[in-house]
Amino acid sequence: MSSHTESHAHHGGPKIYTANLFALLFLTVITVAAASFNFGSANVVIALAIATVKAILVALFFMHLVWDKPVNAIIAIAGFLFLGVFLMFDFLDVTTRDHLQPANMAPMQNATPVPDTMNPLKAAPPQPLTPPPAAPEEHK
Amino acid sequence: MEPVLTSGARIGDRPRPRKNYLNETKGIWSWMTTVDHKRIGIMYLVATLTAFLLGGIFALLVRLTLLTPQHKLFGLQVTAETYNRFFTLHGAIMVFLFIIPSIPGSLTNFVLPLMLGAKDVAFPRLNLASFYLWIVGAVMAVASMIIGAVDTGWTFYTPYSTTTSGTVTLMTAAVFVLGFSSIFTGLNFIATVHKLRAPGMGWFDMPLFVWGMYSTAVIQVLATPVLGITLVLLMLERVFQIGIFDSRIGGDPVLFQHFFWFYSHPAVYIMILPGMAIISELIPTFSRKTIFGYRAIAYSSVSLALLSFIVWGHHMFVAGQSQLATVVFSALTFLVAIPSGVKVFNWLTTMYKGNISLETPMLYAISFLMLFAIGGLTGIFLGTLSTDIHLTDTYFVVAHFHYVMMGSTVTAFIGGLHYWWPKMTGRMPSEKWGRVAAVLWFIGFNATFLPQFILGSRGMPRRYYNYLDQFQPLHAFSTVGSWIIGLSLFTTAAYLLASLRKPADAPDNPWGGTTMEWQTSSPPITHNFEDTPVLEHEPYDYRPRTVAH
Amino acid sequence: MSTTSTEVQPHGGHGDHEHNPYHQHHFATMEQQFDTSKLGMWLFLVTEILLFGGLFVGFGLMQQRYPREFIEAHEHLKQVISGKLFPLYGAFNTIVLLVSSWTMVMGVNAAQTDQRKKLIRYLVITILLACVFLGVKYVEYEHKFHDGLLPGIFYKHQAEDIIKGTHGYATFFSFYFMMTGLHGIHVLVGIGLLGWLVVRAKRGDFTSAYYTPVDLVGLYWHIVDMIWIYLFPLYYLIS
Amino acid sequence: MDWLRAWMMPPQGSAFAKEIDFVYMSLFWLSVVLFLMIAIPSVYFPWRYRYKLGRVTPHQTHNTTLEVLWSVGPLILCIGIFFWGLNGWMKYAVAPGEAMEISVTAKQWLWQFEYPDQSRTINDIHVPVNKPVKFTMTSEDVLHDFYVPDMRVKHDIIPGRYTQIWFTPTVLGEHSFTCAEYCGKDHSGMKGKLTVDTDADFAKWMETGGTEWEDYFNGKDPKKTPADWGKITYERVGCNSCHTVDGTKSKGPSWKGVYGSMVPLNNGTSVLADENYIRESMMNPQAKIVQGYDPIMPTFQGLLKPNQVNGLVAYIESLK
Repeated sequence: MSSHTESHAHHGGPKIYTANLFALLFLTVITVAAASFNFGSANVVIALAIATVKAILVALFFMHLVWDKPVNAIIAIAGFLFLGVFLMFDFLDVTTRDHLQPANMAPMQNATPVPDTMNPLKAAPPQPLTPPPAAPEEHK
Repeated sequence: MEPVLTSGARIGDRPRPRKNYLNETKGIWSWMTTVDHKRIGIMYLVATLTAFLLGGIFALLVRLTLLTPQHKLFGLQVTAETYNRFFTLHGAIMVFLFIIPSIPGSLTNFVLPLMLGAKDVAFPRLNLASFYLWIVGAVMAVASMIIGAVDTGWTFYTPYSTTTSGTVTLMTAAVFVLGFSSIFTGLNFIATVHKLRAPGMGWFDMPLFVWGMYSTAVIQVLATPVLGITLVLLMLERVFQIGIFDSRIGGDPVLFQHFFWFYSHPAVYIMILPGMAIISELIPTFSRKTIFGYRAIAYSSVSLALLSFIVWGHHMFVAGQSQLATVVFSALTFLVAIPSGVKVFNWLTTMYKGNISLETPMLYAISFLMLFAIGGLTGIFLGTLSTDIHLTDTYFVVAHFHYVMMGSTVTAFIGGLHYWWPKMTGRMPSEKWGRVAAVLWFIGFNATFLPQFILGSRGMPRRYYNYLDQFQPLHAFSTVGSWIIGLSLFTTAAYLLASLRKPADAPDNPWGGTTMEWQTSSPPITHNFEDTPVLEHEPYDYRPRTVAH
Repeated sequence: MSTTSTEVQPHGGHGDHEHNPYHQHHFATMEQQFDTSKLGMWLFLVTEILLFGGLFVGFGLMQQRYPREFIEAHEHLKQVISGKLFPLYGAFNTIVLLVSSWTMVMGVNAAQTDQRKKLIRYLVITILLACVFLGVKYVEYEHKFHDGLLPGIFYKHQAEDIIKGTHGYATFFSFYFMMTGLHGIHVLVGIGLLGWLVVRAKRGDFTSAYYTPVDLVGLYWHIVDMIWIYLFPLYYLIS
Repeated sequence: MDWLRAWMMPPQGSAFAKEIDFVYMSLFWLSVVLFLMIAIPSVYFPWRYRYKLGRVTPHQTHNTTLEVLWSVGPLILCIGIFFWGLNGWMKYAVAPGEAMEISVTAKQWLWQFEYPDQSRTINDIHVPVNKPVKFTMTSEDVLHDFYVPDMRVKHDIIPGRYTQIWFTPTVLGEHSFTCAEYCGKDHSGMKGKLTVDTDADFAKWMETGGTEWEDYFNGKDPKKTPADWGKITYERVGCNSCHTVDGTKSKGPSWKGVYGSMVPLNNGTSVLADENYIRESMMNPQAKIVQGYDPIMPTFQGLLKPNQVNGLVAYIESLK
């Protein structure tokens, strides 16, 4: 099968690795600094974007992907891609669910949790936990 | 029978070497420490078929319980709890211990390196480790049955699975271990296919079986880790109440279904793709004609593997996911129909103007075509949103997935087993009994599961211990069918085992196959080939010059 | 998990080959063997990514469910637990792991260029950095144990949460311990693997012709680092 | 071919059922055709091209036109079916605003229903014919699934959330409903009956809780007493979720032997449990709290019809 004439010789080298380390450390400083400012909901995006840049740097240079056979990079990308698929469809569901609130449901009898107006999921805590009625005969 | 049986052109017969992988070394220890993919394949075969027997016994018990509304089993009353354990164990054993590992672990392990002209799989010791992981998982699963019971269904839906008593934690731990066994098998095959093809064999010179198993392996590697983490979360939820799946402690039960089906839908393709892979070998061999649309079949295997990752939500149309998600998943689900259809039409066209002999493996291949057609077409009913509302969670679903997993995959598995049996053991299995068993299988299978479509569409929910009296005739019919299946499998086991008592009589290439595994002796020598084989022609080349070889 | 088996598998015994004692019979060349091992390792790393990925997705979805509580839990951590120092623990550990990644890759480079002493030195430094990482982790965990901010049934503040209606706290800490815990286990496994490399390096197993285990453990160690690169902002920065 | 549909599907209890059945039967016939397209060649070819020694097979490797045809053909078909299914689904997914809302609480292993007037029933629903009705459902323990085969609707019931289904019943009479999501030991026993009434019958049922009451009070069934009616009310409005009748302590005091006794209150005094005290406990439960219990009982003012109160008092009296 495919006989590789080129030796799997060492690419990269200490200089590149050291430069990469400093780039990573620099990005770490930036991400800590950025976190102390309030960009609202963009905070998450910024932090994760910087993290992704760092991850790519690690993969490309420390893990040699930039010099490696492409198949390894394809495998790595596939891993993240399918993780992305998993994440995307889960969020598609969770963020588009409608939160029903029955009009005629009696306020859950003295349910313990205090209603939380901020969270529709908990606005109607389903915790009446009445003990099951003394089981009607037909269910014995 | 005779003329058909000996009809295959025997390519490359040569004097049988005295040493082969079976008798090279002796003793139980030489088997337990072997790194030979062929021996590991045989061990997997024995192990997964044992699991099949166990799961089959539970299946028969389930059917027998449902024979009458009184639920008597040999005069004993079966309680609802016992029934729930029966179907849980049937499902868990069949899915995790049999269908997922069987074809990859046994047949593929044996055949795939031979087909590629390789001396072994890429990581022989990892291969053995994967087998032992299977054993550990199986022991844990059986232990969970003996010391307690599991009644959650094989799907382990929360919050029932996090709150019910029984040995659910041990069973999930077992499945976790089995998952890693599956991952390592898949990883091994991918590396083997990438790196160990014979000199001159390009990607499109590989047999289609290899394409199918490669696609399967991709799913095993990409999807199974998510099952692993899901089961870890489930165990932690059960033991420590971490609050992710159980709504009483702040979790979301539907989330578990997303996690579970992200693995378990692709897992359906871990089950069916190997079946399709086998059929892609059987049909050209017994039609003595080159496969029609090689590339289309290869691509459809890969695209099925990829599509399998984006349709899992169709298990949850009425489970409380958002309506938008439901619609999106339904639309994506229909895409699966296309590669499946392409395969079926290509197989049929391969048979067109062929030179077809109906030896046992071909009978199974034809059964596969029809049973898979039914399984696939009923999938349309379930993918269609409006009819799915009525049909989901009923016997219709049960019948549908049995047609796909059992009617298709197990049919292909038995066909493949019969096909490669001479290569594995050096013995020809009985053709007469093989045909009897194949016909019984087809009849029994349809008798068991066709009535279940009607039960389902008439509103009989699945996993039901009780049923309305009006359903009794169909249930009884189905139960009788299950006995025919049992009879068929018993026949198969008997004639295969009986063939082992004969002296070695199998030629190197009994069926006239053109792929590389038929170029070595039956059974092969330990290192597979006397000389490293070189690819001489594309697979499935039945032009006369090849035959005259 | 079976991390060790993956990279150990392809290399070992079979000392009967004329070229290299580590050459296995079913590979035509050492090149092919090396490439195959590396491919296998990458496949294994992908399973690691998806294994952790499941937890990341779970965390994301739970944050979606309890946005307020998750942010409050972050704040809670920062203020009550360990004063202003807390986020700095995470930053410090990030730096420790990044530097250890660098020493690891330098070690691989040393192996490739037949510098045995250098290789051993870099491996030992990597182990030490990993131990520092776990030490800092221990201090952090200690604080949380003390404050009863533990996963699941060990969480000590259920009563308050019920009054305040904040179920999400317990979930947050469950995820914190699961994710950092699983990562910590990987660091421990990594220390074991690095120790094994040191032993073999001392024995003189690794040359420029055969250094596959060093390379593969290196890949493993970088993926451990990479996971932390995501854990750090998720738990210590976002608020 | 209607007999075939009638054999394969349950009776059609709603307009929605008719639509679903039409889609189902269409898909069925489509499948039959497609199945024959596969089955006939797979039987015919082995016969037509059966093995002959020396027959040379053609070397057909592919045919692009054919292959594109049988990829694109099914694709178009599938797109069509998807939109057809989507069409039916939209109707199922969105309940009309004017629908009567019945709350469903599922638990292992029974169904509890609550009507807009807050009267409750267990495993038994009555709905008026030709009026849309929607069910807003939640579970107290594990997953369940409300499945009414005759109406062709089903949806999972999830603890901690509300889900909804709706339908417009068009056929008078009894229909069954079941649990379709596996929920443990008595999953298969978690059934009930849905009765579709005429408007008049439904109004009467809502007013009185059914015809039983009339039977008791009009002497049609002289063996029944008001206490029997009280017992039915006790179960139907859910008194049994807090009060036992066998002396065991639950969230509230047991009713056994209460009538006519002196009840100790949490303010140190005690009170004679007579008819007035019992009525007051139903309508203004916080007025007098029995020693050792929390003040958790909601008021039933306006929820209990006079005959139900009478029945309950008679029932408690009978538990001396």
